[in-house]
Amino acid sequence: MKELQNKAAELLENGTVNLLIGFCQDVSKRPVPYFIETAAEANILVFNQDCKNNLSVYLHKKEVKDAVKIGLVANVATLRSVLQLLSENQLGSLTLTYLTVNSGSELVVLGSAEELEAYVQANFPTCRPEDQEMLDKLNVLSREERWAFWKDQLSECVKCYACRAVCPMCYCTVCTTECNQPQWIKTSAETSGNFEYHTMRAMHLAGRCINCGECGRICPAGIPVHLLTAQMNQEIEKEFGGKTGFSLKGGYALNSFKPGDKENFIK
Amino acid sequence: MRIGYYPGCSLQGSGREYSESLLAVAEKCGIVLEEINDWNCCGASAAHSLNHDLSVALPARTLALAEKQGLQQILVPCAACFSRLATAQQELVSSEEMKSKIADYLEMPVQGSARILTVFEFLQEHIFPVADQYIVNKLNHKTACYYGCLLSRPKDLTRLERPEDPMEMEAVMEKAGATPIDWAFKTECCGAGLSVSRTDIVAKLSAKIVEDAVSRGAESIVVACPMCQMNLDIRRKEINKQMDKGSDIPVMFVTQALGLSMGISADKLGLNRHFVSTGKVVSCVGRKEV
Amino acid sequence: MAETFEPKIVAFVCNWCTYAGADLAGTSRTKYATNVRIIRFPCTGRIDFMLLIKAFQNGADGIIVSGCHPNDCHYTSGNFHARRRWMVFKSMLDFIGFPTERITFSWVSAAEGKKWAELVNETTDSVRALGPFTEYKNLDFSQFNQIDHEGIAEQSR
Amino acid sequence: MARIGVFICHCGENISATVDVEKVARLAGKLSGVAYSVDYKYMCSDPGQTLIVDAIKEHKLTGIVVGACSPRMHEGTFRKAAEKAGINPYFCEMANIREHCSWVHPKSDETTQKALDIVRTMVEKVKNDTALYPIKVPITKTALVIGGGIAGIQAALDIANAGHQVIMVEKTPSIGGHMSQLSETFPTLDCSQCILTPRMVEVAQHPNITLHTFAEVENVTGFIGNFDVNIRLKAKSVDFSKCTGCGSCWQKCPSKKIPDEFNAGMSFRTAIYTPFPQAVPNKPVIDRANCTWFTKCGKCGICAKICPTGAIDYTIQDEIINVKVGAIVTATGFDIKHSDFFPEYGYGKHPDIIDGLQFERLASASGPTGGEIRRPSDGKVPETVVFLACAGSRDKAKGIEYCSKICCMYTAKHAMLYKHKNHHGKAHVFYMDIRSAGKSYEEFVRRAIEEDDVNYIRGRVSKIYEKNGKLMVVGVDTLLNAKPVTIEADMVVLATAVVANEDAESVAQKLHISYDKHKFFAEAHPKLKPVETNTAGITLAGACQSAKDIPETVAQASAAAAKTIILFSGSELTREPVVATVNRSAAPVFTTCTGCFLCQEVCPYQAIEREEIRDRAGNLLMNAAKVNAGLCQGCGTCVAMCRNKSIDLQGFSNQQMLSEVMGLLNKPFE
Repeated sequence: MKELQNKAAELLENGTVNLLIGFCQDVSKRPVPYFIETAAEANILVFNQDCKNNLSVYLHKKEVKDAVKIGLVANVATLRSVLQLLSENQLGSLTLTYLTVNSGSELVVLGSAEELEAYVQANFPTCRPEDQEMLDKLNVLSREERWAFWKDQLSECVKCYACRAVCPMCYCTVCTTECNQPQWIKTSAETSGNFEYHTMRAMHLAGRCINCGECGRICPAGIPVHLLTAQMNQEIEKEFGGKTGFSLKGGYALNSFKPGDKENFIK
Repeated sequence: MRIGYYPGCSLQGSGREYSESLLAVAEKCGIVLEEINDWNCCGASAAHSLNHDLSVALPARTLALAEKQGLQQILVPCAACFSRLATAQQELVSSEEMKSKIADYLEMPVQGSARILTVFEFLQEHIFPVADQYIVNKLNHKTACYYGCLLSRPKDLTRLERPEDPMEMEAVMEKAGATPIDWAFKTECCGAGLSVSRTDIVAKLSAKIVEDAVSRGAESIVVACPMCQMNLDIRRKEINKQMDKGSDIPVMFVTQALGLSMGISADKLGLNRHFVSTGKVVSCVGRKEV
Repeated sequence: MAETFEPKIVAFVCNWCTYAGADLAGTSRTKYATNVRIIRFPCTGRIDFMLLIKAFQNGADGIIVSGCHPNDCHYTSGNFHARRRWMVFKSMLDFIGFPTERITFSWVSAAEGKKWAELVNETTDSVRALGPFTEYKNLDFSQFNQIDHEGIAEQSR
Repeated sequence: MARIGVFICHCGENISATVDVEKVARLAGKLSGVAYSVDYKYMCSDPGQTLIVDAIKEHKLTGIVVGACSPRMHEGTFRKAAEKAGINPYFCEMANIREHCSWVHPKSDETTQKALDIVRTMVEKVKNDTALYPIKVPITKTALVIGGGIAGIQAALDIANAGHQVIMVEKTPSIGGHMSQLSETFPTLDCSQCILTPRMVEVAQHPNITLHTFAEVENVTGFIGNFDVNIRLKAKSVDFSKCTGCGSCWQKCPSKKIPDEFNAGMSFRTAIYTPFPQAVPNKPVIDRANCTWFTKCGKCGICAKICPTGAIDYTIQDEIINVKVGAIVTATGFDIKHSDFFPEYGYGKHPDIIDGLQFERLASASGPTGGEIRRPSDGKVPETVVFLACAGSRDKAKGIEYCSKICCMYTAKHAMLYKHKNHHGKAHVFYMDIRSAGKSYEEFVRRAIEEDDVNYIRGRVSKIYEKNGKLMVVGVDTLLNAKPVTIEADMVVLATAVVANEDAESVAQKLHISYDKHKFFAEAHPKLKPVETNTAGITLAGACQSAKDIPETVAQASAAAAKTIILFSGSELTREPVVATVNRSAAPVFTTCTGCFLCQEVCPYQAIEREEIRDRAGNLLMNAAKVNAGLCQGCGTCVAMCRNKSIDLQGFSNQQMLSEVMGLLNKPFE
């Protein structure tokens, strides 16, 4: 902890970063995102298992972008999303420094995209066990049961778009949900419209989502929306290979193809 | 891996030595062949020209028994038997309707799932890997590998790498230390189909084969089909009549040759049973390079 | 009721192969079911999965998506990209329990008028057998569901 | 407010026979936005079109739907009509109620209902149509001809003679192709080289033709009128500007045992060589794979020593040049199967079982035997020669179902040439059918049979084996009560199948043209566009498209040239405005494109570019995608790729497609 704070202070001191995005604890000792601009504030930084937020989402905000040189306290999931974003030509205008804590609970500082890539690939996570458990549960259900499950789940959705707001991959300045020429997505939160929205969201994230699970965690209705993309990623990896948030080159499954791709489902 | 064994009638009659030598070689290499209990005639030569269902049902019964015995692969050395079993299997797997129809005839379930091995596949997959440690003699002599029709046709069944000019038997003979010659009648017909009714034709056809082999300096003809062996061996008198000058070139089974190279006694390999003496070949054992 | 049910089938096809194939079916007077309505796209690569959802939402009982065979694409690779997109879209729908048997993906070349007719007939029959597609429409009037997936949902909270 | 006109065509009886056209017109008139609707017997006829034009003017229509045949049939016709009436042609849509309705369904209410649905769908589309204007693209009036065989030569000369620049690329050291290997040509038996070499020289000397031999196309980008081509000039190791082609180098070259491609491997050539005496250009190149200087690093070097002009330069490297061309003629030719392809004929073991090209060389005065038919094994003159037509061709088991087309004729020619040279020799031909369709082709074959008494046997050959010095050809005569026949031959000539070049596939991929399962290049339409490919601006000539004889090849080459010349006849080319566009809007938004550029990968035409959006001070604000309308072919794959619909496709816009779906389903089908 101290180590992290010192490093943060140092980076702000010597101007390596102008802004550092990390965690501090609120009154109830819950870790919450915290932005610091001066070395002085560094001593309230914390980083532990509970620091789940994917802070990379803030990197899209204009106010943040303006700082240009940014430090990011990040877990592997967050680092993966940064990697994915870089492969999608985002964050180009920023110089980023990453502070993370490795499995041996030592502080690791990554100064370049290449270092980032190397670290992520060395510490690449597997699907979160709790998600895997859920997926397995759902996949053994009958088609009708799955439908019923999602129907019940999605009927709870109020289209607050928190899942979108929290997702680092949902960086479109204008989302299709806001298109009204034509109106692709029903504005009202009725279940059929919710299906539209969530199918679309899952399709847009399939092969790009880095499975940080934030969308599911944040959902006020407690809908496990993150499972949709988790499932998609597994399908895609199975069929086409390639991992999301794994390399700077990207390798998005849906904008590439192999002549021999599976087509047994096509008449 | 258990290997089922279907000898068929020839290997108990005219082609006994094929079976004997095969089993001897297998034994030598520590491989157990499980004969299929209560196997029956494969229906070769007659059934398929009389009644289609029967031609499938006969081999199918054997397949069903093998399945009952829990065998995933069956070795069928006789070329004719192989052809019938493989054909039947194809019919079964390609049509559910046929499957149930046959099952009714047999009054027992049949899948046709077991893998049917040709003698070459058996030797390559099971004997070759261990063979070298048992091969003690070089069978130094020039030999003509003769396949005939049923081992080479139809190509989808027999699965030879180059059906027009197969090399599988050559591979075996080279292991045995012999020198296979390049000749032209590898896959010609010996006339087996007429071996009872029109021996004159058999003699003509077989004569061509023997003639070409001899003219290219072969000292033995090697076969893997009991019918071929019988025709070229038993009918040699008639055959010789068809050739300007006769020949006493011995005709042996590929397994006998392999057996010799493994130092198995000629008698145990049934080499004493041939009409044309196999003495020449036996004496090749350990002879110096040709 | 069921026997009088005539499914509404929307076909999303590419201009160069399947649309032309359907034209061929016409010029060669090949008869087929009247249930299909064709929407013409330049290429299967252009077909947006959102349109399929919209079609179902607005009352389609079945959908045909069809274009050029691999290597025949007028634009060389549109159908290859489409193929991947369909594959992902299909497993996506499978996962949410959507009855994907109501979508038929196919390659129909400009020369396959006959295949087009057969495709339409087969799809019409199979969708007719499936009956009207009410699941989606009913979504908005969903009563609470019997199966206990609350438990499963709980896990994720 | 849209004022749409609906025009329902009877197409004589073609539509009205099964569709109640009056009803469709009547009900269509009730659709919202439809201001006028009418049915008429022949909409595409002059009066029909006039009816449309007048209606548009009279009823101030903003768009029209023509319920008639397939847009692939008459869209152009009616769009012209719309234009004539003063509205933008892209406000005209076709409702295909013939091919997709009246012709495929019986007369019934359903059929009429379907027609109405189709019309309504298109009405919805028209409501969302926008005015589009053709895209003008400048044309580079230079043609690239790939391949220097007779096809390439013909096309190049035609284009060049029309006054346009031509760049010819030939991968071997000389142009001439397979035709230069032929002895005499059917059906006139005139010497191939005598008629070809003047053309070769003409190419070399033509002021409008730039010839690159020993060169290959590296890659092709761009589009019709504006192709950008990289050509690899393989290292010749000889400075052509100095070389006089005196030939002392190849006379002295010590590595003399290299199989001669030109003589189909029946003689040898040196490492520094010209393929044949009349080669164009007649200057040698070094075959580095076989030259001791390169294989044994720096040994030998004799040619450099003796070259009087010091033209030999071992240090020359491959060079890539870039050229801009407006059109490409693909004339890459063909290959044949060789005797080693036939297990039943001994896997090419026997030197005296040869293929057609080898026989051509034996029969050619410039060949290894000076035109005497002598068999390769021992140089003896064969007394009996057996010719096998359809060696591989028309044989499913060999994976070659098609007919190679030229074999029947050249086999007759071969038998004839053999007989002319050896009057006492015996020539037998095994054949399946004799396909001699062509001007005075049948007569030619009859001549072989009747005058030169070539023995034609209708049947196949099952095997050929060698027996005491003879080739035993075992076949069957299916005509004389199907007797098996065995012919003792001294030489056998296989008329082996014509196949695509080994590198055909990679060439096709470089050019972005499609090809069939046998790797022959695919024409855009089997009947109506036999020389065009599906890639605009690229045409096909000769056997790279399918097996062809010389006259056919020359005809197609001239056709390809004509297509190219037509393209070059205008200063610019107008293209359909069906292209993708990335939205732009006022500051501070500029565009909804996020610049993820995931769309760039899917574009088959590299049409998507990066645009840097900057403020007045020139500071970079964002990167956004931008579509090059010249390159875009309008497939729309990028549109479906774009997550937030920042790219749209003119003519098939999101708004249009969605309203079609809605229009179809909102009140449909009943």
